[in-house]
Amino acid sequence: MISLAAAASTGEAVQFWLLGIVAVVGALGTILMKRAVHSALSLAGTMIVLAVFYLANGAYFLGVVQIVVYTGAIMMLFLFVVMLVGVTAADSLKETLKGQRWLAAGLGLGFGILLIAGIGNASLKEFNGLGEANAGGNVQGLAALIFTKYVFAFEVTGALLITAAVGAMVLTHRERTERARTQREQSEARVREGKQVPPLPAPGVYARHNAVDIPGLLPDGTPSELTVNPTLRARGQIRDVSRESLAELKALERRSEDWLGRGSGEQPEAPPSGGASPKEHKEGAKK
Amino acid sequence: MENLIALLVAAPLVGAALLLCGGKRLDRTGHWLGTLFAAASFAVGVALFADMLGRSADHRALHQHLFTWIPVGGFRADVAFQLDQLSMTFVLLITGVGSLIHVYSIGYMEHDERRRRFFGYLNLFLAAMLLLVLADNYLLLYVGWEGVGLASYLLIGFWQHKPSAATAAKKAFLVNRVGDMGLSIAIMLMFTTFGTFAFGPVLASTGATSEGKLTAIGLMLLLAACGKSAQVPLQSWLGDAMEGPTPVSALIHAATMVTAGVYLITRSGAIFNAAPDAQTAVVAVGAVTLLFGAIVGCAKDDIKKALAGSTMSQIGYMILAAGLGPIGYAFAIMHLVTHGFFKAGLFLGAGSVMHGMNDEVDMRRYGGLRKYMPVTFVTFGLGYLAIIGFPGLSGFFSKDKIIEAAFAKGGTEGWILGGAALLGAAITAFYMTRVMLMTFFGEERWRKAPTPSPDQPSVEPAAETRGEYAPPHPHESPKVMTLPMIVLAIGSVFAGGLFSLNEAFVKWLEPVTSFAHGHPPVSATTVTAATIAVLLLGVGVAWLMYGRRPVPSLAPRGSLLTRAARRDLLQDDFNDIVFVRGGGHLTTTLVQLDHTLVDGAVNGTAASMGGLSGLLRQLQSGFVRSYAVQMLGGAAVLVAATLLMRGV
Amino acid sequence: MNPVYYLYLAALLFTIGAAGVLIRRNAIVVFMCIELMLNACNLAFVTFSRLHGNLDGQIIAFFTMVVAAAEVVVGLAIIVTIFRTRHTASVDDASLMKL
Amino acid sequence: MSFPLLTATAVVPAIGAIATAALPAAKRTAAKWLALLFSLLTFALALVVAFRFDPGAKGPFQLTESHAWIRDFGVRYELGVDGIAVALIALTALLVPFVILAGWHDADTLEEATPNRRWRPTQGFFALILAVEAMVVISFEATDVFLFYIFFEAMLIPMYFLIGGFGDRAGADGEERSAGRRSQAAVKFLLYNLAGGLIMLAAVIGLYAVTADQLGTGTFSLTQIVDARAAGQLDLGTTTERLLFLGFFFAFAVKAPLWPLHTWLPGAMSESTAPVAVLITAVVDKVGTFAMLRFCLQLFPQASSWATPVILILALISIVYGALLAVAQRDIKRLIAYASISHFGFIILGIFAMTSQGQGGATLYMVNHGISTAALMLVAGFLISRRGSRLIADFGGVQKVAPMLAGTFLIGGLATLSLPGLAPFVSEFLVLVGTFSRHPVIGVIATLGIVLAALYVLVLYQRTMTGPVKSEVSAMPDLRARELVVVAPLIALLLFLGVYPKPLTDLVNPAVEHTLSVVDKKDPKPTAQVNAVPGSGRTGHAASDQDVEAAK
Repeated sequence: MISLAAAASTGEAVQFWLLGIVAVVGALGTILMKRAVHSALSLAGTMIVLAVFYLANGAYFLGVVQIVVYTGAIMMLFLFVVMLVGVTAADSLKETLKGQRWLAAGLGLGFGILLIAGIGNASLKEFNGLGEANAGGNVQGLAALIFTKYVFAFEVTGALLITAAVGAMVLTHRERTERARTQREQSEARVREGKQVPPLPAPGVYARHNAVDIPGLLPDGTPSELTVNPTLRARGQIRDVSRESLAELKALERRSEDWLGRGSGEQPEAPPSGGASPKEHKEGAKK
Repeated sequence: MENLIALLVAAPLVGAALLLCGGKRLDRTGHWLGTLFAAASFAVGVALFADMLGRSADHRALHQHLFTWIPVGGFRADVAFQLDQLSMTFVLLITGVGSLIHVYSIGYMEHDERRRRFFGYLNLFLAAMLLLVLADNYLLLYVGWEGVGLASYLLIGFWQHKPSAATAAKKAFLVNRVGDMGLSIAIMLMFTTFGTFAFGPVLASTGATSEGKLTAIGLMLLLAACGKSAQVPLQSWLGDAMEGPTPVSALIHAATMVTAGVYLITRSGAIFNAAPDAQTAVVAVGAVTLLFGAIVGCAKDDIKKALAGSTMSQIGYMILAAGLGPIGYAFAIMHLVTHGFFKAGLFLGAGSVMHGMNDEVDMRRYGGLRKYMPVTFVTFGLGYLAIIGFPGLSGFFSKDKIIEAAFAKGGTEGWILGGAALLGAAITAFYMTRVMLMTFFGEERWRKAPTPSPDQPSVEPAAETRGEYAPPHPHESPKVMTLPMIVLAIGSVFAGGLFSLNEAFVKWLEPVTSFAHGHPPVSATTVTAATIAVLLLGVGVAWLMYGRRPVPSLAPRGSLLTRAARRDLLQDDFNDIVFVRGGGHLTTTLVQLDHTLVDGAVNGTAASMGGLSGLLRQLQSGFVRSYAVQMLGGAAVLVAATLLMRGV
Repeated sequence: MNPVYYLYLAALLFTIGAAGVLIRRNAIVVFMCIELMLNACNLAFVTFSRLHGNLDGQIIAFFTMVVAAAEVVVGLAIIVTIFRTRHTASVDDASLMKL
Repeated sequence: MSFPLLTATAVVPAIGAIATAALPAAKRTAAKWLALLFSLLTFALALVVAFRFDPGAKGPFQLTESHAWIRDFGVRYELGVDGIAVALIALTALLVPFVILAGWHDADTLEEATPNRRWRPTQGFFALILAVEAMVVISFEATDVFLFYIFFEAMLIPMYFLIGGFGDRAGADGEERSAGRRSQAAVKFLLYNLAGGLIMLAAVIGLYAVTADQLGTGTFSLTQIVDARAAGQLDLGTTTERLLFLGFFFAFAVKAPLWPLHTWLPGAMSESTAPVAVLITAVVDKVGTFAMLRFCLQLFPQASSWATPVILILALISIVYGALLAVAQRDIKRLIAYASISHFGFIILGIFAMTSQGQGGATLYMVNHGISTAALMLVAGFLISRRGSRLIADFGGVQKVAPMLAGTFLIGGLATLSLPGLAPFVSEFLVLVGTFSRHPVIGVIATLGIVLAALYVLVLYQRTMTGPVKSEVSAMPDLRARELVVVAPLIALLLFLGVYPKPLTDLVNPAVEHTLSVVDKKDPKPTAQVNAVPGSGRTGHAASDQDVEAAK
């Protein structure tokens, strides 16, 4: 493997400038993206870039760990939680706390400037690279340190991890506190509340579409909200087919007229319900 | 023998304790008990007097040291008595007149349910007064000094249910306190100057210190004397003090207590001799007061207030004499004694008149009383003759000597003082004649109902508020009251003559108060002649004004001076405006300041603390992200600080 | 090219992460931003270890990762619990610290 | 070191407090008697202390006890008394039984007001009084600064509850209003004194730091510090000494209200019941003036003489100012409170006059003022409880219906205006002379206090006692037996100490001399040499001989 030089090579420089920009963009994406999912993905990107930088800095072990643990485990954990929680959690970026955003921006800027100033006038001219440190192999070097100098911290970290695992379990595992309500009670409650006593209507229209993401149509041809999963609606992943179906209906009638050879005295107008369909149907349709 | 001295003070003191703590069971016998103790004290005094006469002039002073009172560092006060000729004179006067007045009071206070307490107070007064004149150091004298003040406070305000009486008592005590301030400062000065304040060392070593210090001491003593002896400018309390029962006025505010100032100055003669400026102040005060009192006496229609004015003026004579130094001391004391006799007599007479006239004090409601109360008339008349200095009576001898001494002061000062004294004699003759005429001669004005009068507060308002008017039935007082009057009358006739038989009195006092013959610019006979002349003049004018034509039962508006004099020459108005009102405003404003400023400052800090914390509380919005902002701010500050530390 | 640029990059990322923590209200995103800051620190550590020529920096970064992992686990668990009870993941809604 | 007498004197009332508090709610009367018994026991012990104490003995402190307490900070449990302390302990132990007797029924109203037996007002009241007594006594005895500080502060807690919890139902307006004002007054009392105490704490720590720095081992022991200073081992620099002095003095000036810091006193005294007011002004406040004598002067002599002019001026202001405000008061108890402020001005004046007369007088003043104020305040309390009002205007002509009440009130008043023959005169005159001999002008101005005192006392007496009988007071009963038992001994004591203060002065003089020697100040010598050769003075030959030694 490459014995790392004190000063970085031009190749590294190119790599730095390219990936550095990617990292920054990823970071910005993390904080600017509207949906949590996108934030998570852009963060993952940044982390991968950082992993590359670790490798470039001679921290081979860390680079790998970064990819495996962070991008592999932690970010996936994030994504899971987002799936679990965050479908509706596309929070609008408009600020609620007065002046919070300006304060944040100002402070962030000032802080960054301070840090950079600090680094700037730190005397970091000469690099005595990791050549001899990594002589016996990076992993071996780290292991030597961990199991000698930092062994106590290491043990403590182990304890910490155990505790964290147990803690997570305790937090998320819900104990059933009250007796489960029997079916009878549930039905009685439903009747009492007077909402949707029978089971929810099935999706799909006239059994021609049998996908879950297609709302069933009411007799007048308008789609019914009840027939589709609210999560899908929240994600806006609903296909609305009411218009086509109405058109088909009309075509059918015309054909039947022609077939019956009757003069077109009165033609039933297409009901305007298609225009009156809820908003998310439209954008759902756009997707 | 000297062990008896303490007895002088102890007897009345025990009496006072018995009567005041004795409770109801002593109500019936209380007055006799009180009189007994006073008489006992008098007896002891006489015994000591006899013993003293038995010894040669220079060894007459007795001394008794009871115990050390306050020993702190160099400061040492003893409870010790000193009985020399001067003290002896006072002891006899006080106990003698005191006993007589006790007897008189038995009759006068007969119908008062608090008579026992009255006698208790009288005994207390005697004890304090004797302590005053027997003390051998200024601090013990101060105790007696305040003690008589307390007794006079209690006795003036004896009829406490009358607000006027209570107010008068308070006023007397307060004005006296001002004087006491002078005395205490004088004592402090003595302590810092001589390291002691016992008569012996202080008076013996006046030469050892600067005249300035002595002048200061003298002036302070003078202030004290002014307070106690009702001299200008502290004289205002004496008139109101007449609210007290008449025996009190006779004993305390005529014969004994008010003369304490004269005693103080005479006793401190050594100091004044060494401080001429102080002496000048003394004679000035004396001269002014003797005129002041006389003028006030002319205008008053209240018989007791008129007599009070005369007391003031007579004491003015004494102070004047005492201020003249060795040529005057003896005569001051002599006049003091004779005055004690006749003024006490006059007051008792006035009391007896009031006793017969349902406590009417307005002389304009008297008139022609001589038929109804002959004994009172005679005794009062003798007292009257004595005080105006009718040749042959005691007042003549003492006052004449004082006038001589005043002239003998020498220089223009002498002329001024002598002139003042003469003028005073004339006015004295005038107002005393006025009192005499208005009371015992003329028509009987008390027969018809009084008409309400706007500017005469001294008229008893009760009379006209009641619709029907029952004229009083003037009658002679019982024996127990007339007897003391007779005795005093005798005293006021012969005392003066007795004293001046080949200057017996002067010789008697000479070892204590050094004596020097004064040499008036004009011969003594001329002075005497002048005195008699002005005396006749005064009497004549008074007769023209009040004897010839009838006295209006309602006071005429009178001249400006008269009206001023009725109001004590505006002294009270001055006091009222300056001290009472001004003081009132001062205190109220101070209360405001205390509340707003001093207290407000504290409360203000507390309030501002509250406001500040309220402001900080706003930061705790409870929103995690605002806390995060604050954290980041803190971090930024830390980084900046570190960078600055490293000197960026 | 001077490796010190890595430090500048780290600073930049850190700042962005901090700003994100302050701006975003979605607890999960806030968490991501924190992770971003941690990573920035790690980068700095690694760079320093190269700079000093010993591995301690990397060790620290390593521990940081472990701790970050633990923290993420617990934190996400907390978020899930909160979401279960309050049906929201906005940090502003959890303003119960105020009296 | 035989039987720990001083500890016993402080512990007995403490035990009494606990015992009284422990009594069940039903045993109210028993609690009263128990408290009285323990206070009398304390008094007996105090008398034993007074007799075991030998004024002539060497050394500043006697009956000393000394045990290590907190070794790490050099804090020792050190007790010891000088004459001043003995006098004040005796005063405290003497007054508390009277306070208890006078407050015999003060808690009863609360008993009726709060039917629940959970908290027991009677037991609490008397237990708190005894607790205060214990703390006061031990702070008089402590010669270890830290020990003193602890009890100096702890005193506030029972006082706070006494002021805030038990009031006389005689406010100008309704009970709940006056309850509000009462708790406010209590809080004010607490805050003022705590502020002072905190500053003092800083000074105490500073003192420890300095001693630790210079003596090697830090100490709080008064005697040790004084000796070290005398031996020259200890020299806290000018600035440090002054700062420390100010820290101590501030606390004491708050406790013994000195002019700008006085505003807590009138509220506290007028809102609390008369016995508690007596406890405040006659016992607790004395700790402040006492501590000025024992700690301020002896620990920081140079600083004391440095601050003397300012303090004298402040004392002068409080004399005149307190008297003037007393004149203008409409509330009897507030009037007495302001009078006390004026008197405390005299005490402080005497202390910082730095003459044997001044300091001796100041010490006597503490005792006498305690007795006289107790007499006046307690009688006023009886008066107020009869009429149910504190306002002077509500009284009038009491003298006619209740002569004994009026008489005792007058005597108390006369004592307050320091009439000769009553105890306060001796002390006041000594203070004046002592001040005058060093600062004539201040002495003269202070003499104004005499006149003003006469003014407010006599005005009070005239408005309440004399004049026509008001209809409200016409049915007022005279003093009862219990009340007479309370007042009569105090008056007797006033008379006795006024005529024969020698026992007290003999007790105090050596202590004062010692204090002055520490501050190293000499009495100013008389300017004129007295030549009292027999015969030279015409008056009193027999007098002169012992006047000669009086002059020396």
